[in-house]
Amino acid sequence: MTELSLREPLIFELSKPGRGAVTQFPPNVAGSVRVPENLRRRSPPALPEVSELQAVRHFTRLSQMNFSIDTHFYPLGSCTMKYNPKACNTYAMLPEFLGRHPLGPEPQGFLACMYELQGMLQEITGMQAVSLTPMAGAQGEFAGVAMIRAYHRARNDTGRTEIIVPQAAHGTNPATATMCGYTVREIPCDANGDVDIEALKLAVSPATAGIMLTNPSTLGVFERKIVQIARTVHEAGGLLYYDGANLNAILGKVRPGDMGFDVIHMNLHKTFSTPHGGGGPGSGAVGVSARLKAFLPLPIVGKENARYRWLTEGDLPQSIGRLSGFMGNAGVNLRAYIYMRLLGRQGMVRVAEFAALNANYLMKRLQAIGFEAAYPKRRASHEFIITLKQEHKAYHVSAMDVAKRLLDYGFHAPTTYFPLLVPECLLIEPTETEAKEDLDRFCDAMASIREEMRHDPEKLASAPHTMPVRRLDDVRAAKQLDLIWKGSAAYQEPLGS
Amino acid sequence: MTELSLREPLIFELSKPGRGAVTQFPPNVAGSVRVPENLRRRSPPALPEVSELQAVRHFTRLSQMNFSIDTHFYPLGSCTMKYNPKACNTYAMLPEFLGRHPLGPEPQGFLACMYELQGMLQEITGMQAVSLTPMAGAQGEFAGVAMIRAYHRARNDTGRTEIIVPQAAHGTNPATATMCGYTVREIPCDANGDVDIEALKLAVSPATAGIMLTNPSTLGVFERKIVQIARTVHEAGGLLYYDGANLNAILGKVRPGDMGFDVIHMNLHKTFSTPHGGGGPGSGAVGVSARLKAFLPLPIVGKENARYRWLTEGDLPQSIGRLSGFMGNAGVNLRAYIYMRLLGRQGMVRVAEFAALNANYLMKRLQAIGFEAAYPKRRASHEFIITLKQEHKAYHVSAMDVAKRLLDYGFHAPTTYFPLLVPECLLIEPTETEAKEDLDRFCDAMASIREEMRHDPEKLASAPHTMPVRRLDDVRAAKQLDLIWKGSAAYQEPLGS
Amino acid sequence: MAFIPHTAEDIARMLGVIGVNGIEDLFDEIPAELRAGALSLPEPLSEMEIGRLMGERAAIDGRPLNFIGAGAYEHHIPAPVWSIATRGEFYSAYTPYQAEASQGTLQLVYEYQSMMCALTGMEVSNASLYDGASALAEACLMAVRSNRSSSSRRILMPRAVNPTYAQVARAIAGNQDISFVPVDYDRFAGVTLLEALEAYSAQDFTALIVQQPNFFGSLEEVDALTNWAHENKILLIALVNPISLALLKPPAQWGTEIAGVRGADIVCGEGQSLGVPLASGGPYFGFMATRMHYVRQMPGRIVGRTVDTEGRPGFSLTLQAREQHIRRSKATSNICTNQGLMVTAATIYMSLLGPRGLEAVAQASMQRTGELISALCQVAGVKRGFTAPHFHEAVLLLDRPAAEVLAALYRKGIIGGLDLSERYPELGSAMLVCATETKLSVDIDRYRAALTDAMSASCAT
Amino acid sequence: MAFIPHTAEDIARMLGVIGVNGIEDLFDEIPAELRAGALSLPEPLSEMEIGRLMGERAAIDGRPLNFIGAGAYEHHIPAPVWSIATRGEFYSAYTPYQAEASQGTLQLVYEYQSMMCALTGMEVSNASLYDGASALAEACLMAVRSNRSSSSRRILMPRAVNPTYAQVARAIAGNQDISFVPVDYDRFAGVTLLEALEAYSAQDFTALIVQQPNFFGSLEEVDALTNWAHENKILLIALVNPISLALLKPPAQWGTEIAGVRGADIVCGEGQSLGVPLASGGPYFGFMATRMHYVRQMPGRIVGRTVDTEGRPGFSLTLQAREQHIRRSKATSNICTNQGLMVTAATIYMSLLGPRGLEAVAQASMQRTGELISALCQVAGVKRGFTAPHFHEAVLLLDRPAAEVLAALYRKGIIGGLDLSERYPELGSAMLVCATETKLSVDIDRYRAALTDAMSASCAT
Ligand SMILES: Cc1ncc(COP(=O)(O)O)c(C=O)c1O
Ligand SMILES: Cc1ncc(COP(=O)(O)O)c(C=O)c1O
Repeated sequence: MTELSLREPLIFELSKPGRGAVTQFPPNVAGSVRVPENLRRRSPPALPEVSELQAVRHFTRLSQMNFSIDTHFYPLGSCTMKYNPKACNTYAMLPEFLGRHPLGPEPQGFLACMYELQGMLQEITGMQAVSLTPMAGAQGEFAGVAMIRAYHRARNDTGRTEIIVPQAAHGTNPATATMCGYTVREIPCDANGDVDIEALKLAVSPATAGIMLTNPSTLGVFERKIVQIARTVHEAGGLLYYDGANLNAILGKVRPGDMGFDVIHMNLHKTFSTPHGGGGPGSGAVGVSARLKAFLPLPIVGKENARYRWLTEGDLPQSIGRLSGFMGNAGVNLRAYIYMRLLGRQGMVRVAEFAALNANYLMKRLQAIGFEAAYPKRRASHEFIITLKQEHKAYHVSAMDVAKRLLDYGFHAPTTYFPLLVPECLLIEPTETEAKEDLDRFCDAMASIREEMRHDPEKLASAPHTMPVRRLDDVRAAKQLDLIWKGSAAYQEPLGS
Repeated sequence: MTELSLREPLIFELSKPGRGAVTQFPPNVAGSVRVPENLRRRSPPALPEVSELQAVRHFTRLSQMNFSIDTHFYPLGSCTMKYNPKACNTYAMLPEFLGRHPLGPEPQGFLACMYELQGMLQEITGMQAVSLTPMAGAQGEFAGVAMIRAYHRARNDTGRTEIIVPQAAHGTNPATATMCGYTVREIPCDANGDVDIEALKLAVSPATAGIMLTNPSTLGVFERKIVQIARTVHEAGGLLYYDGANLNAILGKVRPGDMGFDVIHMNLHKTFSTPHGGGGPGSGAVGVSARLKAFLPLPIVGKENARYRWLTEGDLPQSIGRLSGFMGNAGVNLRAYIYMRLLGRQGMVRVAEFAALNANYLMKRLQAIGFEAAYPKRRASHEFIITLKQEHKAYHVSAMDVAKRLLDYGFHAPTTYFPLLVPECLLIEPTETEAKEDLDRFCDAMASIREEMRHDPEKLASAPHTMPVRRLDDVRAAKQLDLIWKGSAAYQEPLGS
Repeated sequence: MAFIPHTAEDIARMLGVIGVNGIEDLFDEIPAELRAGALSLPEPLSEMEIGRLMGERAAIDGRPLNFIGAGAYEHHIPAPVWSIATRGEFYSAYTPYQAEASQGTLQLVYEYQSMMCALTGMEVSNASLYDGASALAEACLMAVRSNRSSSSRRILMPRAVNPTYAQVARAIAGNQDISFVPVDYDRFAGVTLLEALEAYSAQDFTALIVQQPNFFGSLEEVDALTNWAHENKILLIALVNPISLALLKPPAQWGTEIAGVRGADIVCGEGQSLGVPLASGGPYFGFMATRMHYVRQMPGRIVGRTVDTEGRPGFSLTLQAREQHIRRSKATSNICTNQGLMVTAATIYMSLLGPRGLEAVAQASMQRTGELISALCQVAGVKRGFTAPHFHEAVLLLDRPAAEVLAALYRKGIIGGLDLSERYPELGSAMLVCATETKLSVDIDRYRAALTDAMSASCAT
Repeated sequence: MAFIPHTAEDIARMLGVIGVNGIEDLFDEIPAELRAGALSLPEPLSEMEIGRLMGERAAIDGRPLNFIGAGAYEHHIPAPVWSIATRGEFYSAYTPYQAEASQGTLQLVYEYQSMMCALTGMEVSNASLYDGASALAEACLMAVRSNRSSSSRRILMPRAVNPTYAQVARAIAGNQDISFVPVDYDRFAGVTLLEALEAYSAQDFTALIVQQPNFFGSLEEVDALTNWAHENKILLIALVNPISLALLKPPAQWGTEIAGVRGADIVCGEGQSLGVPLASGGPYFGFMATRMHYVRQMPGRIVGRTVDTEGRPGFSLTLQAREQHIRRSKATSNICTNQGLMVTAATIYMSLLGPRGLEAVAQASMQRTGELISALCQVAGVKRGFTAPHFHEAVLLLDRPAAEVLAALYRKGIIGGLDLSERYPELGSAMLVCATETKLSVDIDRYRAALTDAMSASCAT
């Protein structure tokens, strides 16, 4: 037996046959309905059998092993890890909202919120209509590109088989284009982070279905030639898709609709601060210009004679269809609605202002410490990139080493190795809800790590030192696959194959 | 800047003038009601000014520095740190319950719960009536002793000025007797933990108002001569007070009323598992035999014509009065009610059975490891005492050292140095909700610490090693009083004195 | 078995280690004749069933619109407060006896103490008492211990102090032969006038209690009352509402310096307003603060900042020699378990509101009450009870029996106020009404409309 | 400023460091002509106001008694589930990219994967997809990637599969030229008969989808269907309800061994039943499990157990080379954010219920539905739609228009079932009804009484 360590056994290791959180079991029901013999399960599934206290303790302890916004500064670029107001969760979890079956008669209270949310998102993006159906950013992208496809098809413009994507794009962009049956055509960016217009001009053709962009781009800078890009693509007959992951940077300052985009998805879990939940859920609402309105995914909330109702196939016969079993991540949308109402007109603009202030301040301070900004001549948007290629050469430390070492200092690491085209990069997004003091403390940590690079590089290479585990062997994880608990009966019982 | 440490600044250190969690501020109200100049506050109170995220992060991080039932085995003797079912909190916090003003028309739903709770507590204790008013065990004791006093007074039996208390009693017992205007007379226990009957016989007199006892006693053993004690005290004209802190040990096995007690307080936060909340709130419901019924503290819930109502002064003119501004810790009582309904008839008896099983098992195992039980010939009740007087002599380690070292192994320490009459003692109460594996792990830790005593006693003397702080200087804390944040304006502004 | 993790095999093994045949054997020291028979208790419910039952009970009580204050106030409670306070690490821990494993609670209490001192202006605060009423009782006991120049054990208790608090003080302190002498209030102004005290000048009293705002919601002339007390070597116990302190002069600054002393000697009150829900009356928490001079007379736990063996700052319970577990029959109080979780909530609440937010809450509450009073006084047969300025409640006089009017309002889902007729028969038909920042103009309009109906209806009866 | 911590002084200093005069300057790279004017959005609300607004909206919707299932089921959710899942450390963290600082989420997902494999009998599970419908669409795409012996891109989609799921599969997979061929159900039994498939034998299909229990709540003869698929070199996609798996044969054991393979190849479904509230339709989560053989074709995140540099076990995301952030246009799916928090809830739910609890839930739900069907079929004009045994829902045929009957029930606070007339016009007036363990006999009685009224009333109309 050794001292306290944060290691927690697997829940299966706490299990014993016959144990159980029995107050959670339903009371016995009289009656004798039985499953036919040939369809019955023969042996019980190897789920854990634990007491309620064991389960509560186990998962509470597990939770403590996570970094999170509620406990740590979390400047994960491209992810907008800002404060998730508790009110959003509290009021979205009112029993009437939680208890409502999605297929029951249309709940006017809930639909009122959704209808207003659609309207607010329209206003903010400058688009003509919004569907709240997509369940995360990537599904919003899917909806967007599927609408582009439906649009061209509806016009019998069937030769358009390519989607243009800048090199720096988020992985979901090319993956989405493929899912929609398109071929991806990558174009480069120039040294200042703008799209290489000449390359774009060469890339567009009658095969161009559209382009997927975000602005500010994933390089953390505002795409200055956006009007020209829009013109180029539109003239080629393509449509413009806006990846809304970076909307936080421009809320109230410039609207994708006004920049010429035809379709946009928003990451409500980023810009509108619904929680990231350890990986999800998100919500990827899509907004469209007038020409794509008819293709929006279903359902959408409409209002008629002071009653709200779901618009369905009958209302939008050209719709790209349904993307979820019901109506998307309703509860996430509810949280976004509450957040937006809390911010209101004034608060919404401040988001971009202070996100930009924090990012530019942090960039300047890190530069002063000696770090190299990837685009030093540019304003940072809500995020910016540091490249450690010098340090990599000089001290053989990697961006990953710095990321891991930051954990020891009590900071979640920035995004590493994305965008791929900047070597040894850290994409840093402080968000508007962090205080100057926290940015300063982060700078102190970075300065200290910089010292360590010179004097104690091993400290970085072997970081982290203070987490429940040391650096993990990812190669082994992928080579010697251990994906489920081996003691499980399901695993032991020979499978059919 | 150093690596991550669990140190968290004071909330005041996060404050900056002008910052604030403004969504929490009420909207402005038109109108001009003003406080007269001479009654106005001149400078704002030095409360912290922080953002909502700062507050959330600060208190979330602080919470992580606590051991608790939800995270650790917490065998704190005399405190019954068992699992607090989440359901109790969830359902006690329904908005209708939370929103109800205590002085509004009598809420029939809530009162139904309280009425039934009174009844269940009566049944379990074998008493004739119950008041839920006292707000913790000590206030329940106060109510009990005040009733004893009122009883004697009502009979014009005014010479009774003493309350008998066994040496081993909890501190609240003598303190309560004093608060009720009594003199305390202590009596010793014998070598087996029973009250010294001869001493009791010598102690009783016409001055005896009553005796305060718990059974099982704070020595962790059942007082076998309880019938004789009851007779002795009753014959002397005194009444018997039962300290219900140890009720967990005997639920459904033996009832205080049947043992001859006249009055009992219960610690609902112990036996009925309402949370301890980092120090409270509790609830100290009192039960009485028929002769004390008229003196119960107010209010009590009555039922008339299928309506529940508060019984007040008009109903119980001899009552000792009111002990709280409203009706005691209503929400705690609600949690106890839910807990009791979840357990029901069968569950209630099992509490005592498994509390006893766990305690006796743990005692035997620790004895096998080499620890000395204070009462080796006795059954443990729900708790038991280990004395380290041998180890203290042999290795110069104290009970406190072992307690602190246990923290390093991930266990909250047992109660130390109580009861005072057993030297270097640990009072260990595992409770019924802990699994055998956890008891075994605790034994492993104790065995390991035992090894350390021999081979590395310094490790114990300097424990804990893995907590956010090392051992704290309590002497300095009491000598150089630092009780509030010194930067506070209130502190800097010269006070009147 | 509900909440019991033991399997049949566990039980068998454990019994084996103990060396008994069955669990019953563990109870063999209990005399057979005492053994209980089967308990008559309801069958166990599953969580699903209790959830449904509680939902039904809650639905019976509903959510009326409430205008009672009288010691418990309905303020907005920020969502973070209880989502953090109910975290297991706060909710299911106990008194921080093991300081090193309880730094979270300890630091929080230290912050709480600092905040209460900031609000009251006092030098030290304890970690809570049960509630406002019992805190007043403890303050009386503490005053008796502290005032060395008095031996009377007599305390002046104005009638404008919450009458339930007066009852509680009597029930608790009365057992130690402390007596309370009532001081009348001015029928016109609704405050305790100096004139009413003059009669007691030069008598031996231990303490004078001043509630600000008083039970009627009126603002007392605290300077004059404090000075009078100190001139007569009487300790001043201030009973205050913490929200009001964002606007009102802190008790430490009441009066002028007399014989080297200024302001209240002991400050206490009900902390519920600070983020704790109404919840049918509890759990709330009492607070208490005093001068450093009296710290060893103060009941309740106190947290101090100190250092660990490596010199790092840390927190622990201190001055425990005042407490029952050390001092036993000579302790300052018998209190052990306090209201820790409520203090947790209050500390989070005060951190979120800060000085500006708290002032805005106080200001808005005062204004809403002003609006309410104006609105209701437009109803025929309703008028203000007193002339003194009020904070967030006030007395209204009705020309119909208050009980009838309130019953009519309740039928419309409104809890209109507290009927004062029993406690203050001299006022005739009177009720105490309150509005906080949670009452919007629509609510006040709704109340006024309902009251208009109720006043004419009860007229008809 | 809501959620913005900057003081005026902070702003000034930060602008100084940046070297600009004002915040506006930070946006000077945006072409002036693009700059947005003032937004037309509502004024900000305080938390108190939004709380009140949401309370009012929620009250409009009320709490009707619900008897719809159809893909989303009302089960009891243990109180610990969401009190733990909403802890900030779970709620406000993101995808565990930094494994060492995310062991809590990672270990939990590993446990989740193990539990889903225990339920389905499969070898590997991912960490969730968006919902059941999109999981089915992903399963179709995965089948096309996995079935090397088929080049048809044609998938057999029985009409007894949830029709919305079929729509979603078409909307998503359709873009990749995958087509779906419907397979009719037996009008009498309400299941997909082998006879309906025989027509397709020896044709090239990629996969056959089997939903168990099917959309009508009926139990399919899964062994025969699975064997038929495998005999025809068609992959079997099982669409299952996780609660039902506590009672029903796991998909890995469907059918017999054919050419070395037995059971479903891909298992997917909606996870909502496992502790996730109905909540107007989401967020829920989709699950997917498969054979180890196909693991590299599976979309979504996967957590693996590995060791750290000191050899201690730990968890991290693995096989990321399948995912969009590495493989980009060649990824198995575009999914990035998944439904992590729902998986957290489900893992806690499954831990609390365990094998026995989950079986009890399944059994009770099945029995309550049996009770419901018997009760409702006693009402004149109501009869059972199909003869096959059902799990926890079933089709009822009415001799009045279902829409009218359901509207009448709703006026009494009952959501009586799902009107099937649009989706399955051939059934006439039909509705799908469901009961779970949360529906007690009193509820069923209430429904029957209301239905009796509704059936006679709509008769009168
Ligand atoms: C730039 C960008 N686009 C798209 C996405 C995809 O959004 P989601 O993860 O919600 O699917 C992300 C999310 O990380 C992103 O950062
Ligand atoms: C034996 C005993 N009696 C009385 C009490 C006092 O109860 P409370 O802390 O609720 O006031 C305790 C609590 O620790 C106790 O253990």
